[in-house]
Amino acid sequence: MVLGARDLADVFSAMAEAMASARDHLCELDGVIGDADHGVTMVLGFGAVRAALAEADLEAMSPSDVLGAAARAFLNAVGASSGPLYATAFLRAAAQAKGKASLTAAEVAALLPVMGEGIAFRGKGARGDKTMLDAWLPAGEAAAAVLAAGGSGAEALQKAAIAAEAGAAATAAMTPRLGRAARLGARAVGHVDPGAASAAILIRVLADHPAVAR
Amino acid sequence: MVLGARDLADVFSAMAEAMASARDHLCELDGVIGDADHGVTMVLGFGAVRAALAEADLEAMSPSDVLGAAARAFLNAVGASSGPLYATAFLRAAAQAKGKASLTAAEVAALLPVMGEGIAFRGKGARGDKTMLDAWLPAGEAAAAVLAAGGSGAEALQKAAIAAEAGAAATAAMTPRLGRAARLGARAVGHVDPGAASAAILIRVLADHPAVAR
Amino acid sequence: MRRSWEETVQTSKIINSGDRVIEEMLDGLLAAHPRHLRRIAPRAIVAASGPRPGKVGLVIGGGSGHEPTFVGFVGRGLADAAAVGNVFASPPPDPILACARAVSGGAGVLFLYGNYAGDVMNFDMAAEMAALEEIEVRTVVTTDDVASAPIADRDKRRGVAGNFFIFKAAGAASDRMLPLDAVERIARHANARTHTMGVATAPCSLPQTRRANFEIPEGEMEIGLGIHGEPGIAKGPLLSADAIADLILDRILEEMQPARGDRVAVLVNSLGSTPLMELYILNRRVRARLDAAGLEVHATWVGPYCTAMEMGGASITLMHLDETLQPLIDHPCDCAMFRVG
Amino acid sequence: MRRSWEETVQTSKIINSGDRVIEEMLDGLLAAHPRHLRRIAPRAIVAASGPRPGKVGLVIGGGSGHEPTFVGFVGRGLADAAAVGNVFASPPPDPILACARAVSGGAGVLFLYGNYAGDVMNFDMAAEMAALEEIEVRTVVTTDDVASAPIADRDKRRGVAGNFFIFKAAGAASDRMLPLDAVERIARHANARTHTMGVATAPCSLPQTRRANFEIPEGEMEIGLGIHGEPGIAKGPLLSADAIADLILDRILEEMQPARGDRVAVLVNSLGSTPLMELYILNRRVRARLDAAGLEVHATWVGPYCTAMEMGGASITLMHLDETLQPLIDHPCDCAMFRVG
Ligand SMILES: Nc1ncnc2c1ncn2[C@@H]1O[C@H](COP(=O)(O)OP(=O)(O)O)[C@@H](O)[C@H]1O
Ligand SMILES: Nc1ncnc2c1ncn2[C@@H]1O[C@H](COP(=O)(O)OP(=O)(O)O)[C@@H](O)[C@H]1O
Ligand SMILES: [Mg+2]
Ligand SMILES: [Mg+2]
Ligand SMILES: [Mg+2]
Ligand SMILES: [Mg+2]
Repeated sequence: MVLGARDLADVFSAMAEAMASARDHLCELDGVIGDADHGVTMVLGFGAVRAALAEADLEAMSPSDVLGAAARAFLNAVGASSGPLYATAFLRAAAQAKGKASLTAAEVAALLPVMGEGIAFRGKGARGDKTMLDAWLPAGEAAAAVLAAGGSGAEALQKAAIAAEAGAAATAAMTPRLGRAARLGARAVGHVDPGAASAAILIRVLADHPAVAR
Repeated sequence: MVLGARDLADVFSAMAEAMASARDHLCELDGVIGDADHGVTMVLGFGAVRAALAEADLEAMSPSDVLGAAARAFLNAVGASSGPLYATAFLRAAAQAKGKASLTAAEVAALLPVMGEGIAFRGKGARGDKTMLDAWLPAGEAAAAVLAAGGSGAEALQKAAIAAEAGAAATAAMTPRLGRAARLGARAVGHVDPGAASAAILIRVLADHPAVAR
Repeated sequence: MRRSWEETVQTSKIINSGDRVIEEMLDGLLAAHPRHLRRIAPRAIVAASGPRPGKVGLVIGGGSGHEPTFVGFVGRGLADAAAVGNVFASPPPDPILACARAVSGGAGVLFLYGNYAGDVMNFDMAAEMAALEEIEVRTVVTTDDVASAPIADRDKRRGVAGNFFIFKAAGAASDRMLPLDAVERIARHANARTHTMGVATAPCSLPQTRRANFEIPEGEMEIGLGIHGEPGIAKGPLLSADAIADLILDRILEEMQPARGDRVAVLVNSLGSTPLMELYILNRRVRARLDAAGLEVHATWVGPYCTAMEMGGASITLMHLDETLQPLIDHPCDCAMFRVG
Repeated sequence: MRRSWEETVQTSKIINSGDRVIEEMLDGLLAAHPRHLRRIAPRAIVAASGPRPGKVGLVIGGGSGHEPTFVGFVGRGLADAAAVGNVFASPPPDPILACARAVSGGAGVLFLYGNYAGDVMNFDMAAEMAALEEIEVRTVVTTDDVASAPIADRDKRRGVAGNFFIFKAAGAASDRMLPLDAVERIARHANARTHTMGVATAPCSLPQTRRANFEIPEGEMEIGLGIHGEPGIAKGPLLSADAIADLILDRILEEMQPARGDRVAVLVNSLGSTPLMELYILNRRVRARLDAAGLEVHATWVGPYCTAMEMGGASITLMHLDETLQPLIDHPCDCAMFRVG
């Protein structure tokens, strides 16, 4: 029921696979309101994380080390908007996990609000801007609520995934205020934000991963 | 039964209309084995001839003058391959018609071999090269044969039109030796030469024109 | 109705692998222009003329796919370095930092790039890292695209083909050894006086997906699009060249509010596949309109200066010249893909 | 299966009327480049630097749609004048003659243009007319396209992007005040040592019809095409950039038979819509192949130098340099769309 460095690396690897499967779908979403590259960027980023972790000496690493390595690999592979946003999220998670040899599912769930805050800090965004924050922030709140009510880590993550999915779906109705889509204004209404869609997939991968669900 | 300057101008005007109707078809043919512009070029050329003759004082002009004016207008409007070829054909016809105030249908039919020779001279071509000569040369021969056998001018022109149409159709089987299509070699086989196709249309317009058929 | 990607054909690109296009492009770039360019890191290109002590270093950069922007504008008299991102994606902080280090001549470094969320975040992170190394960095983002936000939100606008003039002015200022304050001020001033708007007639596609990133139905165009194959602000029927020039100039001149006798520099830019013939046809009308407005056209550039790979369409940029900007636009520069003087 | 035109969509062009594109393009061209170009007749463009007494006049020209070829190569150190035809159609004799008159400085005039039936007929008629006016005219036709006929029929080949190098060499020779004999000889020599081959990935369309002039099915390309949207010599599967470079270089090097240590100049040319990114990826392989063959790359140009409007595809040209040609390629020139030195 606890996650070590290797488990975290497995989660990242599963995320890389999920992004590869969703690549064209995410690009298509981005094509409607952005520049059609979001799937490519996410594949590149998580692919780089997987590659970096495959080369790393996981035995000698803490979960925090893995998150830090992921941040650097992601950032340098992609740049773009997602690079700094996810790198900041991973770095904030790494800071929170600092000093722990492994994480419980509850501790993993507690990373979600921190990651969302990191994204909001880096991108100066908020809920309702029609960005990935509309998946990350509800996910973080849902996880925190379950944990505060004494629920399990696994349950917190499941609720987070559901909240992220609902949040992503809700972006369709929003008028964008940040990122490329902001210039489209009302023309973007009716379309799901690609960054929110990919965030919901990532959180779902985490919640359903055997390492936390078992 | 005789053609004056105005009748010849009417024939050119009818040719311009025929080229306008055939424009896209000729471009399509040229698209297969050349650069897709033959219809545009012919419309431009005959349009310029029509415009020049519309401005000219036809009362003061001989058939030869009309043919000379057509040559200059055509050449300067189009350049291309067709420009020098048709300009030379019209100039040769003008030379043959020199000194006559009007032309009989037989005299008009007798221009065809001369025009074909002009085209062959200018383009250094021959029958079987898969060019407009494969319409013009058979047309000229057919007209000459009818006239030599004592047939009427109208009949000579009808036979010429039929020979031009057959000649144009026969270019499909030929391997090109001149013009842009020559570089395609065997790839051009199976496709009618656009210049031969337009030539057959022009000769048909002439043969069926009320000024010679009446 | 938008068709899904499965129903569309893949575009034809002359590449080896969608994942290697940037590295391979840079290999070919360096092979072609050894007298102009040097590569100091996988994604960092600097001018072969090198940094000069006491000169402000000018670092530009952004996503790839806009060539000759940005790498083509690195050279003596213009930018000192360009950081190179993936297609339509900001470079990460590392190559930006490598550029800053390489061009720092002790007089500070100016980061100058188009206003996109990704670029701002990555360049800002690089600026923070440079500060730790005692390199003074200032930042100016370009916001010349009048279609991308109302004038009241000028600083939310994106930077597009007008980069060309803004980079040129800042590069000339730094080549004249002006101090960092002045180069920064000039870059802001150049940006404030540069206005661009464009239309698109055909989409582009990413090398990795090779799918058209939007559809433009026959007889329509996108109005006010960016340089990443983003859809425009609006769709409309495909207008004539003159009507397109009018549409754009009406908007630009209304904002620019020039006085009769003022001078402008003109850029008629291809987004990629729109050929020179069409650009010159646009320029004909641009010139007639500027003449009618009593403006003097000081210089005109026509061609593919800021592209979105093979996207079809064009943009028109006017820089409203003054005594500061005109000599900077005329100042000589010698880049791999652009020269003046 | 070829679809008929009725079944295909019309292409989007930024024009006013298909029938006015040439005049309007030239209006916009002259408005953009007053320091470089002058128009002496509706379809005749001469260098603003004017003819020089005793200098051989160099007249180039051909159909439009290849911009920057031909008008972009008029200027000091390169061509003195260009006669402008309709799209993909030779100019008629009149503008060619007007050019010959305008650039004649008493030392004779060289007509230099690509080998197409139409151009040969029109330029020959103009040469005959010029002779009547006591202007001595020599003619050299370019035949650099190795794909268009076997080597035994070299003089049947067409002239394509290699014009760039051949015009450059002849223009430099005339700028150095060499006599007509020498300029003619150098043009022939330059042509003999220049080899080009291209592939197409997308068709183009005429402004008057706006119909794609051929179809390239998904995943295929045309090999050995010309610069008029003519179909190629063969069709084949769309290859990788490296395989395309190899296909072309194998053919060119086999003909060129260079010795190790020989020098070449390289042109990687876009036919229109193929962006710089893809050209540089091609150049990467070109360079690797030339390095492997022990050849020294003296200079490389990459970009849209000889186009077929918006056609997709690229060509590669090698000029096999020698002591005569190398200084001529390096010789300065200053044209509206091209500069050296
Ligand atoms: N300032 C921001 N804060 C949070 N998310 C943002 C911000 N800007 C953009 N995004 C997210 O990034 C996504 C686009 O990412 P991507 O396509 O990879 O980058 P780019 O916009 O550089 O092409 C958007 O869908 C949005 O969710
Ligand atoms: N040397 C020649 N002699 C006779 N006809 C020729 C010659 N060269 C080309 N043609 C004719 O010209 C036609 C093409 O004309 P057009 O498309 O108007 O000119 P271009 O080839 O300059 O595009 C060909 O179909 C062929 O019939
Ligand atoms: Mg994107
Ligand atoms: Mg043709
Ligand atoms: Mg992007
Ligand atoms: Mg033609």
